[in-house]
Amino acid sequence: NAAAKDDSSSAGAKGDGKSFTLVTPDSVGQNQFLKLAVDGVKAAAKAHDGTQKVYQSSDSASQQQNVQAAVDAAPDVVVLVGFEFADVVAQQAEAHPKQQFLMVDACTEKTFANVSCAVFREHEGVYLAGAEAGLLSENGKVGAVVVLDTGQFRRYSDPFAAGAKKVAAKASASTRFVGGQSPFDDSARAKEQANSLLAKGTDQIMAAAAAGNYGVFEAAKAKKAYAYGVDVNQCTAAPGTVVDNVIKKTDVAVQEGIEQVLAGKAGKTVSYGLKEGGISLTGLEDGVDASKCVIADHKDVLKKVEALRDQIVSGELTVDDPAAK
Amino acid sequence: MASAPDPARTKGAARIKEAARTKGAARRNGTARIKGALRSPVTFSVVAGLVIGALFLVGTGADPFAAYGAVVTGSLGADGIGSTLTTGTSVLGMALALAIPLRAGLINLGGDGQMVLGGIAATVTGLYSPLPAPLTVVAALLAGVLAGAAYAALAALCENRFGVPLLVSSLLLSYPATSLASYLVRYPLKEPGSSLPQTRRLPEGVALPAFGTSTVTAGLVLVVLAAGAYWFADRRTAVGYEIRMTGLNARFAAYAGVERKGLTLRLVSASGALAGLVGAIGVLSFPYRFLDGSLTAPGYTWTGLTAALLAAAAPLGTVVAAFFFAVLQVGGLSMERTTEVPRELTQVLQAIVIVFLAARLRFPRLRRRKPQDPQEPAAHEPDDPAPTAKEPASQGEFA
Amino acid sequence: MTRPPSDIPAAGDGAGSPALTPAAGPTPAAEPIPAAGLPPAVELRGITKRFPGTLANDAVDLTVRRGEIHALMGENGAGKSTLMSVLYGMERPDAGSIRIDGVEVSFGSPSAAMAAGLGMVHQSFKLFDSLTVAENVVYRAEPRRFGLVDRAAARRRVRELGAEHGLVVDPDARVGDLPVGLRQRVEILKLLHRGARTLILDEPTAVLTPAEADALFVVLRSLTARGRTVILVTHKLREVLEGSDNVTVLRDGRVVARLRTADTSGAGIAAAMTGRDVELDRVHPPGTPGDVVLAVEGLRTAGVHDVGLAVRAGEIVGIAGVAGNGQSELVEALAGLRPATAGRVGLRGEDITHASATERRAKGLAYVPEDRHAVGTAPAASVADNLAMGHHRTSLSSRHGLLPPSAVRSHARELVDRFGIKASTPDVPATALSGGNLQKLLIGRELAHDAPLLLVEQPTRGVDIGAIQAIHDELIAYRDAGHAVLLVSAELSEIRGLADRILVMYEGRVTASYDRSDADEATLGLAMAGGAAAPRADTPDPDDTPDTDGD
Amino acid sequence: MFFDSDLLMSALRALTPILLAALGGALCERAGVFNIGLEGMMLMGCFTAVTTSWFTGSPWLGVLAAALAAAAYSLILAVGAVTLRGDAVVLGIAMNLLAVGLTGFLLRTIFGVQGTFDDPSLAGLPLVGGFSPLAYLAWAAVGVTALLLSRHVWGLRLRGVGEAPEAAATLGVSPTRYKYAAVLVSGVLCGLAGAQLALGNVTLFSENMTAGRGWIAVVAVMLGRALPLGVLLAALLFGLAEAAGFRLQGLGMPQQATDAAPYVVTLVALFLSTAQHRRRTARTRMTTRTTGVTP
Ligand SMILES: Nc1ncnc2c1ncn2[C@@H]1O[C@H](COP(=O)(O)OP(=O)(O)OP(=O)(O)O)[C@@H](O)[C@H]1O
Ligand SMILES: Nc1ncnc2c1ncn2[C@@H]1O[C@H](COP(=O)(O)OP(=O)(O)OP(=O)(O)O)[C@@H](O)[C@H]1O
Ligand SMILES: [Mg+2]
Ligand SMILES: [Mg+2]
Repeated sequence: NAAAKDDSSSAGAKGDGKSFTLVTPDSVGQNQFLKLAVDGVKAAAKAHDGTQKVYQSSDSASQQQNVQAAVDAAPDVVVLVGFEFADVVAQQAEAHPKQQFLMVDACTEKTFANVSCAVFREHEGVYLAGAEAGLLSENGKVGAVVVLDTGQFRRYSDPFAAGAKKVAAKASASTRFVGGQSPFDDSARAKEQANSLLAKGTDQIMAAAAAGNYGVFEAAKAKKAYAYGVDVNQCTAAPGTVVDNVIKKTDVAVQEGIEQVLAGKAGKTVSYGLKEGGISLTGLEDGVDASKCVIADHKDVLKKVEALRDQIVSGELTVDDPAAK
Repeated sequence: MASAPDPARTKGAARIKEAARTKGAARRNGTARIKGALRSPVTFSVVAGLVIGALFLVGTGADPFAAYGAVVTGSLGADGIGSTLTTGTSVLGMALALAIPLRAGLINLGGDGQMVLGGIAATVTGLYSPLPAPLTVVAALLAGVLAGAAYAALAALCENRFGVPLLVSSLLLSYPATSLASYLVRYPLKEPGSSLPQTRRLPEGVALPAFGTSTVTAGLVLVVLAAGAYWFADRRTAVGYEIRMTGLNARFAAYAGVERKGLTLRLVSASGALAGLVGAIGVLSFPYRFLDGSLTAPGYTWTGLTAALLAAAAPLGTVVAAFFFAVLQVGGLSMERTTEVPRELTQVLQAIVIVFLAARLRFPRLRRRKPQDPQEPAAHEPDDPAPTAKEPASQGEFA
Repeated sequence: MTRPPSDIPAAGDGAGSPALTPAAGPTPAAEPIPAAGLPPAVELRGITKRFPGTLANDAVDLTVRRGEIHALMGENGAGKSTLMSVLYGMERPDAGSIRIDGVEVSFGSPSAAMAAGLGMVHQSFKLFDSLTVAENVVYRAEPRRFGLVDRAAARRRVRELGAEHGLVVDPDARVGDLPVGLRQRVEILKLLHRGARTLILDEPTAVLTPAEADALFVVLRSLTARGRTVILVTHKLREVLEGSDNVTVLRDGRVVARLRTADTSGAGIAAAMTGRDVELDRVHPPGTPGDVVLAVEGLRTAGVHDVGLAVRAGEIVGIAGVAGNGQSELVEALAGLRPATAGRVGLRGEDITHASATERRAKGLAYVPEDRHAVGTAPAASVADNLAMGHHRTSLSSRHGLLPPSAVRSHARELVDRFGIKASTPDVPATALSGGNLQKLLIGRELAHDAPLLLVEQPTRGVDIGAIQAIHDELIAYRDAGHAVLLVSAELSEIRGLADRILVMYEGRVTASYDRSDADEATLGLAMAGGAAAPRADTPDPDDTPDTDGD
Repeated sequence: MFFDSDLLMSALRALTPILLAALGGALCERAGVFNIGLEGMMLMGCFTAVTTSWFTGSPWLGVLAAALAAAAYSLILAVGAVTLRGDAVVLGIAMNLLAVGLTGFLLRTIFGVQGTFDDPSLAGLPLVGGFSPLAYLAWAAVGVTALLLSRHVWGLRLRGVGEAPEAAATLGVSPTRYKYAAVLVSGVLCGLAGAQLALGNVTLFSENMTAGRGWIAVVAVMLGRALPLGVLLAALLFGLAEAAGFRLQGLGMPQQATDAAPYVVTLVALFLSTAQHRRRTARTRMTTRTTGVTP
């Protein structure tokens, strides 16, 4: 069966171990963030000699139906990635107190004993990327192309500007939101948004445009500007153009979250940032030199960025969270 | 033609003829109707869609029986029927919204915008109404209906006043409406402290009553009532008659005094009102708030439009078609969960059915019929879901 | 062309009794004998064409000599159009043979027929409204330069052909802007450009004034004088008698008579067509006018300038005029389908100038429009639904706007019976009715309103003699019942036969008014051609606002 | 500063796929087939272009395949609306839905991914002077279709077929053949539009990546009155509105406002052009009606 076995359905040994179901808010596709979540669930299943299922949704109706179906099957843990699930998890958690839920990237408003959460402080990583941009920019003009104008996504634009300004006082920043009829998929639009930044002379662009990132990279490459990726190492998509990536270790968060739940420590919220190692930059990880990232050639910049990271980790420096406004 | 013969005599003769007709008809009607239904393009399209879908499945190495079985059990089984009825509420609501103007040959492509504005209006009313909760629900529903109707009326005015065909004006107006809603939930109406583009949750009790613990709400009752009202109006009222005639020949209706512009305005407003109602129902059901994109992303407008088209806007046909598509949608997702077959298959099925239907394909006659067979399946049965010689008005107005 | 034109309708040798000849036997007596050595232009033998449920042509023979005008007559549904479709390659005959100039042919398409020198002007013109005259004429036979249409050559061709045959039209005019008479010229030019030697015209004068019709016959004569042949399908006896050389009459798909025009009379042809004696050109007794029902003063709307008229109860007022001189616009304005820009319309003393169509109907107005297919009916709807229109808000529906299907059906049965509409059940679609029956449906529906004022446009266009008489009788009966009737017709004999007073419209104005007794055809014809018009101002009226209904 | 060459470039890039599709739509319109399936045909083009380019490594083969595939897909409209006399509007809507479903289904079956397929080794179209060769083709196509329609024998016949098919048929011109030709050519053009979008504007395929551009093309056909130059102007208007919207975001306008801007601008343009068109036709009709015979 060619129908995408790996992504969509149970794989792995059918042991007597644990069972996990991951529900995604969107198609996994090339969405690196969701891919990592899938990896996390798979790793957990493997570790427990158990089984895993992935239900991919596409809209609010299918999200609700998938969560319902997941709960009906009563696996050990239902894992949900994405803020879209907050309401439905609250409802289901109340109705099914025995069912354990793990929410990644968001949390319910109320706390439930059977809902554990893992959230990220992406802004810390973006801040560092902004600092790199500030150091590398020739004219101090940096910018971001972001999917939509929401608090969650502003974590990829505002801290980028802040980071750049931290290292280059007269840096200026601007943001473009992809928008349009399918903001997560419209790479042509994302590319044009990037072009409009490039036309202003911007030479460093943070790309948080989901599938549109590839469009941003293409635009940057054509103008010999630089871009910054998200979630995983995207440097391979456009070597020589992508400077660095704000890595979000969703797989780790999923795996650790499941362990916590199974260990009986449910109902807690774990926040991952630079300190916990859940957020990082490719340039700050091992194997920079093999990453194809531009930053590998700028060890001096990395030095300064490492220093900033240490300040954030120690609490000496705090990065504003736009989503908390 | 001559001068009218003795009216009493003719009436008597007519009555006798009528008696004979009904008697004969009663006997043969059953089988003829069934035969007619089997040969109708709708049956052909559905069967052809299923067969082509099966070929797709075989082509990709999947088992068509397992896949279709999963669709049926997933949507109509105990676990799925609730979802099917919930989805069906929205699909039927939008199908009716689009069917009503379609009956007069008008296509409203602005369902998304009207629905979203209905949802926003209901949310604002729900959040800020000083009334007690049950009255607030009613007020919110009304607000949704009014907002949808008002916005749709704008599209109708574009056609009536500026001569921009409804098809286009409604479509173009839809985008600013969704953008506006999106703006409102991001800034003025945004839930404080949330990173999501969503409003606050409606106050406790401001919700449509649900059936037991299911997600099925009184919204279903509302749209079914709307369907009933539409059926009645279509079959038994002078207005319904005027609408049908306008759909069949707009100039004819205008000649007899049916005011085209007024009718357009009323029908499109009614359409928008229903779309707004669907939006309001969406907000007054779980999760009881307006979340940007959640009303439009499932594509109820398009599914509703296809259902209305499949039924040629006939009331009962629209209900059946809407339910059929709700089954496909919910069942498709369930099929994907259990059999690894991509749910896009059901989308493909849905489109293929419409393609075949629009192309007016039907099963070939198996035996030769006598010419002028009086039992020829009544093509004019108002509820026959086959589109009979119906040209959308928009076509002629183009360019 | 070597053959001289055939004898023009000179006085025959004592046309006494109609020479009716039953079409039995292979060579009926009146069969025109082809000139020695020259085969007939068209020779049809045993043409049979069957449609599901109808034998449209039953072993029809037709011989047309070169250079003659041959009339083909018959009632609605007699099979004329079908026969011509077969000849022209649009339908395949089930049996029979076709010879053109003596050569047996079998046309698979109109193009094949065209290549053999046939050309057809259809009853409803087949023209492209948005294209120019030149483009219409050369379509599919374009002069080219480098693969592009040579427009200069096309224009030249139109001018040349026009000059040669007296068919002058501006080659650059858009056909959609032309009046009907000129459109017909374009149709004929089209055929001539293709080198047609035999022209088939299906009811060519149905929409023309007498003057235009006369002009057409002059053209046809000049064509036959140059060796071309004309087959004329028509219902109009006058034209046949004045313009044709020979007549073939069809009834129920069979040839019932072949006549030399010179040897026959109108009554004879009519009898052959209907199978019974017909009283031609009946003049109905005048009405007895009562109170004014419709009063129009200074009415203006697009295409109508300052029209005043009055119609009384118990009289028929006829409006004569060439199509396109504002009659349709006037009637539409009266019916409430077109806004009046100035003036006043009164119905039974009430001002209805700005009333809607529905209000006017409620106040006592019924209306039979000109175009029965596009306006007067919904062809896809059932006969019952078609008959209900207009009644659905009044007699058929209850106070609450309910319209019970049973009421609609029984109303339909009543009218079908009363007006003799041939429909198997009221549930069949209106498309299943013939043109004449559809017209009966329309007239019956409007008469059934019993409205004090009836507006009727072209009530018998394209309808056969039998149906015409029935319709005329109904209109007279309606008048005699004390109703007012405003009749618009391009058919002078109709107007003269029915109307008590006759108004002539020219360029949007009423330019002349006659009592029935003063109006002979010559006077009327002259007035319709503008002969009675006051000198026209050169500038258009300032208040003549463009029409805004954007059709 | 605001209206600089970059803005124009951006508008021109945004316009190319819309223009190609709209030219196809205009041809159909002229032939009397209302084609609102442009979006679906374009999406099929996108998918085929990417798939072919991926497997063969040649973007040019991708372009060719896209044109062929979209033309084949357009046969649905041709057979359904022309031969079987089905409803073109319904068929068009169904074709748009079918294309979304079909490409999504095939994306998963062929590439095993959902959402987006992208790979650095996927070969896109080269740029010549800042534009892909298809952009130049689009410009040329405007001229060619304009000439074809106004001056060429084929165009004259096509216009006749669109206006009065029975009239054309009586003169021996097969309306079916011309309508098929128009629909197939529109398929080819939409295929090229799709290839331009997926291999020119960007180099990837994502589900529903046409994102309403086909609908805009439909509106452009209407706004441009199915005249090639008119269609070009309409597409340019839309492209400029969109590109200007991107800029306005930079000046602090909310994203939602700039999202809506092109549609509002288009609607207003439709108002104006319809009003003007009416005024003009009313005037010409009046003069000829009153003068009757023109010389
Ligand atoms: N395409 C068709 N299918 C079925 N029946 C047809 C068709 N065309 C004509 N008929 C039938 O054939 C018969 C002859 O029709 P035809 O059109 O030749 O009459 P006609 O003499 O031209 O009448 P009219 O004077 O009304 O034009 C009629 O009974 C008509 O109903
Ligand atoms: N496809 C068809 N099927 C059945 N009957 C047909 C068909 N086409 C034509 N007819 C019938 O053929 C007859 C003559 O057709 P024709 O086109 O000559 O119209 P008509 O009677 O002359 O009306 P009008 O003069 O108003 O055009 C009509 O009775 C019509 O109903
Ligand atoms: Mg006829
Ligand atoms: Mg006729």
